[in-house]
Amino acid sequence: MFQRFRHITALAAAIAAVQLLTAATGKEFFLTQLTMAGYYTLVIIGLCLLMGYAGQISLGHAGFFAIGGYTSAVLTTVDLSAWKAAPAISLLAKSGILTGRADLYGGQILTVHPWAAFLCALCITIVVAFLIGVPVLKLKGHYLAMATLGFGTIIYSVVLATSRFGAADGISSVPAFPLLPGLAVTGGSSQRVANYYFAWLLVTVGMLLLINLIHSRVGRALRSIHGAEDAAGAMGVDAARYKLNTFILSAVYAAVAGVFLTHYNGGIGPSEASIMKSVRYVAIVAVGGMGSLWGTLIMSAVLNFLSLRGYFGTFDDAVFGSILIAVMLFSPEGVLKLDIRSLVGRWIRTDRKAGA
Amino acid sequence: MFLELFFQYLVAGLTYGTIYAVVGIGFNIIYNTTGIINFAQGEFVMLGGMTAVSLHAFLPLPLAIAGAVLVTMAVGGLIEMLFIRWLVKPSVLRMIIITIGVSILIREGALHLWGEGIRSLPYFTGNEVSAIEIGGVRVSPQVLWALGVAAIVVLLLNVFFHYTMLGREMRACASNRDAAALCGIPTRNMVTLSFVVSAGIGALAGCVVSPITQTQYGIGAGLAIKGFTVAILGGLGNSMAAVGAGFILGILESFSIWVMPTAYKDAISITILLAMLFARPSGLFGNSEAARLKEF
Amino acid sequence: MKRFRILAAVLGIIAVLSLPAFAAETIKIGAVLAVTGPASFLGAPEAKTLEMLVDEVNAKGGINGKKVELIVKDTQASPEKAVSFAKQLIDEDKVFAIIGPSTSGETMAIKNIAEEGKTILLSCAAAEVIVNPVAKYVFKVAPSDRYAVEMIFSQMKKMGIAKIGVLSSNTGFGKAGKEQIEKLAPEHGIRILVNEVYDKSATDLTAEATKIKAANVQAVVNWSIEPAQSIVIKNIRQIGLTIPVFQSHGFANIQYAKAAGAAAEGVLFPASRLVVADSLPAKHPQKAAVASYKKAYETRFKEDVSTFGGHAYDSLMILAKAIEKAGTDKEKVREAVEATKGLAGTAGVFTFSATDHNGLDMNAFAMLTVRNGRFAPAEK
Amino acid sequence: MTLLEARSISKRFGGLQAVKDVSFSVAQGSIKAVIGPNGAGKTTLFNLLSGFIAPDSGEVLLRGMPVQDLPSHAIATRGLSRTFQHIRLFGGMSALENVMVGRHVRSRAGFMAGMLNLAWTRAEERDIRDRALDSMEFLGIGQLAHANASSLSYGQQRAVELARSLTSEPEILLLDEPAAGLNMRETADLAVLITKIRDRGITVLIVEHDMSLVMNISDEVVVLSYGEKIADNKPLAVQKDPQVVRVYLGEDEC
Repeated sequence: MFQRFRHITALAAAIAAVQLLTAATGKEFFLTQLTMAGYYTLVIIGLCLLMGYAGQISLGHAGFFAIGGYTSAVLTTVDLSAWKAAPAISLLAKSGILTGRADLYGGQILTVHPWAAFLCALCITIVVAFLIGVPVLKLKGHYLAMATLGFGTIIYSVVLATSRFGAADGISSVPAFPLLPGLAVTGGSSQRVANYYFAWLLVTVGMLLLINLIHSRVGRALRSIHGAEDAAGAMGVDAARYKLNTFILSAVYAAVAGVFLTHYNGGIGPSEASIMKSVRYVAIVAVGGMGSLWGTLIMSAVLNFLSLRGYFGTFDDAVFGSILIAVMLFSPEGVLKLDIRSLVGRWIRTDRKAGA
Repeated sequence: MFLELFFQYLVAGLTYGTIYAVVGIGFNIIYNTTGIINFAQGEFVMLGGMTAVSLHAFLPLPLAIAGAVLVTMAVGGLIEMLFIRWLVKPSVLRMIIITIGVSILIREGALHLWGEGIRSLPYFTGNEVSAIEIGGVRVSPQVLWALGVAAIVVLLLNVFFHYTMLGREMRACASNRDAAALCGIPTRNMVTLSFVVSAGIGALAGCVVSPITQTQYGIGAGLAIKGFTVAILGGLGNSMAAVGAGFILGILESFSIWVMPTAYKDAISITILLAMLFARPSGLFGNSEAARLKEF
Repeated sequence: MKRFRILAAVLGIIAVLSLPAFAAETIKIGAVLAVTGPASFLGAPEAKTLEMLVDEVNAKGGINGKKVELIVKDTQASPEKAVSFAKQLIDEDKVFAIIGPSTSGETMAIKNIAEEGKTILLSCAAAEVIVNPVAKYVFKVAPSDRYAVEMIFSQMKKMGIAKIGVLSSNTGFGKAGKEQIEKLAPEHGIRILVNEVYDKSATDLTAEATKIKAANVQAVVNWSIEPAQSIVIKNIRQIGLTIPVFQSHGFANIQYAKAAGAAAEGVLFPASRLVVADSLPAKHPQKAAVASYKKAYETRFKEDVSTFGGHAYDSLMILAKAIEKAGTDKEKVREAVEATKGLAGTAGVFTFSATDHNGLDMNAFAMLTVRNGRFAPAEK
Repeated sequence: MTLLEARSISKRFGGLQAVKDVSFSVAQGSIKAVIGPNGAGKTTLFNLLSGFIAPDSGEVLLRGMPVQDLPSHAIATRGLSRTFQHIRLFGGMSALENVMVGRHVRSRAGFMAGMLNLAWTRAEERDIRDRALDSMEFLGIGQLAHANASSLSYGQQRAVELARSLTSEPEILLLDEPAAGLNMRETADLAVLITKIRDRGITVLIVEHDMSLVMNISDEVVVLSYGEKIADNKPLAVQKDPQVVRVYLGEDEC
């Protein structure tokens, strides 16, 4: 109980410390990539709950990210001013659901307000996750992997085929997302620090909710399903419903991240929906340790940050693949479980033997 | 005209289907002995094609293909020995993640070795424009080559797994590794062997489809997804079923192009596939009891 | 002991790498390119070209005596990475200008960022929307698809073609071309009977070809930059279609013609003069630029030039000329780029203005065909 | 009053008729035993009653309500709890957590409440913990609360499993061969324990293939042979039933 809050407090402190450190060393630009990494981390901790605690794999989670991002992007960029006269549109405009703004070239356009778009994106995600989850979660093992992969492929190819979604170009010129007066989710450098804190606030809150959840009655039920599904059933745990709810919850995490990252980047492209992205999410969960939210959080922050900074140049994928293999070979429970001392010890011993 | 079109689309579907099927078979071989899906299977196809093209620069075609198959088999065996062999009771997920990592490494290695350019082997018979015409329906001879090779491979595999000692031992490994080990079967070698065999089949597939699909360093991932799809749809572990499922997927795609915009081809075919999977959760030709035994 | 030495060496390398580069008197130029990943056909030659050019420029003593420092970032064709890198280059590395991105989607994703960061962006992607409407700092050096399409349509008029089928790949390149074809076809009295988009990684396109065959069109236009464009002409010929096939300027890479072999014979496509550099008349304005780039690239990388590498060449040349003229004040250089007139590059002769940030016209293209496995001018 | 009733239920697996036309009822507050030699269909019968498999025909009534088509978790919610012949504890959880899962049916915190960790959820959580500890104390395994479930001995695991079921305060408890693997002394303790559980107001239905445990404590005994019911009576009467005697003498128990 207290440990929970200690961890969360430590996370909050670490977030603040990183910001202060970047400010002190004049590296505040790092916050841009750290912010983006924060949103991807939100997706990944949601997926960690699904994989590590409900024991269900999803190779289609980029699809949910894309549903969130694209819904918000479309609704906040499609200009409705041509229909201003229509009663329905003017009613929506009066109620504040629609909002007018100037576009990049000085024209005045009328679009859905980002908050309304956000709610819309959440609703769509929940409905889609429900409709997909009911049949998909009946499958097991490789068949489940295949079905979720199929879902991801469908979202990807729909996004890529539909001109409303910008086809291969994606959607750009997505406006800022107003949070509070003077605070908005946007890529502008003046809001860099605020956006960093907002992204990681979302992660912290998301983490707190998940940690509460896994220590609650539901979390116990999820772990019992993982341990012995039939016995869990005999104890009254409705495995199908719990899996479905977890699936929806993790989809919502992905969609929320999708919405905010899209506003932060000012756009979204089909690569966010691609299968490789989904595979990356799953791989980071595995590297972080399947049942370890903290390990996953750390690995996600580190790997995404490094990748977004382009540290590995054209070897980005190769480095990622090597890390995957190395962690799975030497520390299959995730990096946090890596027993460094024994590894180093073994290394030194073999060294001595070789020297002798 | 309608009938002619129908058959032309059917031929197109068979072409797609053959490509998917030959990749799908490779998945099944490793699955059959280890119970894992090797996501680097698509990379074996790419490696086979690329190596054959490189060897063809100074070797006649049949030798180049044989050489490419051998090289890829060696790579397959090496991968198993480096990354899989010494793991003690690895979980299925762990193995899957490792194979994903390996597939990324092979792909990146190929990029830095061969560059991003495209290559292809020459058509085994005829050239880029030749086709065999049957009643107004035209089909490239290379498609027949691919079909023939797929048929022979499936046949040989069936013979191998059911009528040879080695094949039976590999199957014993698949159904119960501990029991197989108790019976004195060197299970570790069997796993290596399955990687070697499936790498070889992947490479052969890569050579025979190379004139049709062309070969580039990144081709593996897309093929692997399709191959995985048909292996699952057919029912894991059954090579014949994978071929059947490959044709179903190919024909679905082809006919979806006939009636719908091509851009939605994948969305349509995968939707139908998922519907089939929901109706028969253990694959079209699979056995539900057997499927239940093989879970994560 | 030996391990210690290795460790020390590794630490030393890391320390050297993390030292700030000699900041004094260099001109930093950023490049955001899809070097690997699905658009590596564009990004890889672009990156190689820039690398080569910067070496060349620096060997000659740099621009106005200042060395050029190139920072290449590989986006793998992902807009989100392009965004991250663009911000990094502008805010952090304080680059003078950015070359790239390779694809339209990525360019559109960072158009605002360049604009707000007041940094010159010289995009190598083709889509019209990049420069229309005009953004102050955003230029593009790839010829607009509009001119390629118009060239194809005027050729069709000569050949008496009025009904066509259109195929394109699901990439930014394919999409931009398709949109121009759809827009311009009515003006040229051309009807599109089939209009299909295929997957960029398609491995066989017989069904698409069959759809074209069933529609009884007089010609096919295919718009893509991927290997699929070789596959599609093979499949068209294999099912017995003999109608003329037009390709986009994305076909101007000899490896595609080689991959299609006999099926490539007679394919018509608009292309920059770069690909027929050898057969250009000596007095052609582009001759010098085109021939020297082709020679340098092919000797250094042992592979054929492509027009995409040429775009990178053009962007750096335009930038270098502007810096030579205006010095190292970003604002003045921007104006100098905008004032570029009659600069012969690989893609054509550039003449920018405040309303035209592309600077090319239909003259950028010549109609080419494939004859005996080689690119050759199509007879007029 | 009848708490649980089976009405001519049958189940066939391929060629094997595992349970054939079996009917019986369990009175509230009683201990009833189902016995029979190996392969008589006892475990199948249990799986049918607890919703793990659905009968081909026939009805299962729990307090007069048909439940044969309900999934196991729904039946558990209606007050039926069971243990397993092969112990099914949740690996990776402590013994206490295992027992706390037993309280699932009598608590209500869902996803939202769990994530927000509201005051009432915390109170409920404390209550679950207290009751789980109570059950463990009742079975004399309180000291094992924080041990990892999979590190316990066989007998301790059995006890944890039983505690898990008891924590749900079931109306009826189904015990699947609880004496398997126990020595005579432990079996005797178990007999006492089962009576104590009954005295708490929990109806007990127990499966055994060994008559000795059940004869002393059961109010009624059902005997199965090859899937069919051959006797259903007081223990003494069953022991004298010639058909039962024949079945048991004819079988060689290991």
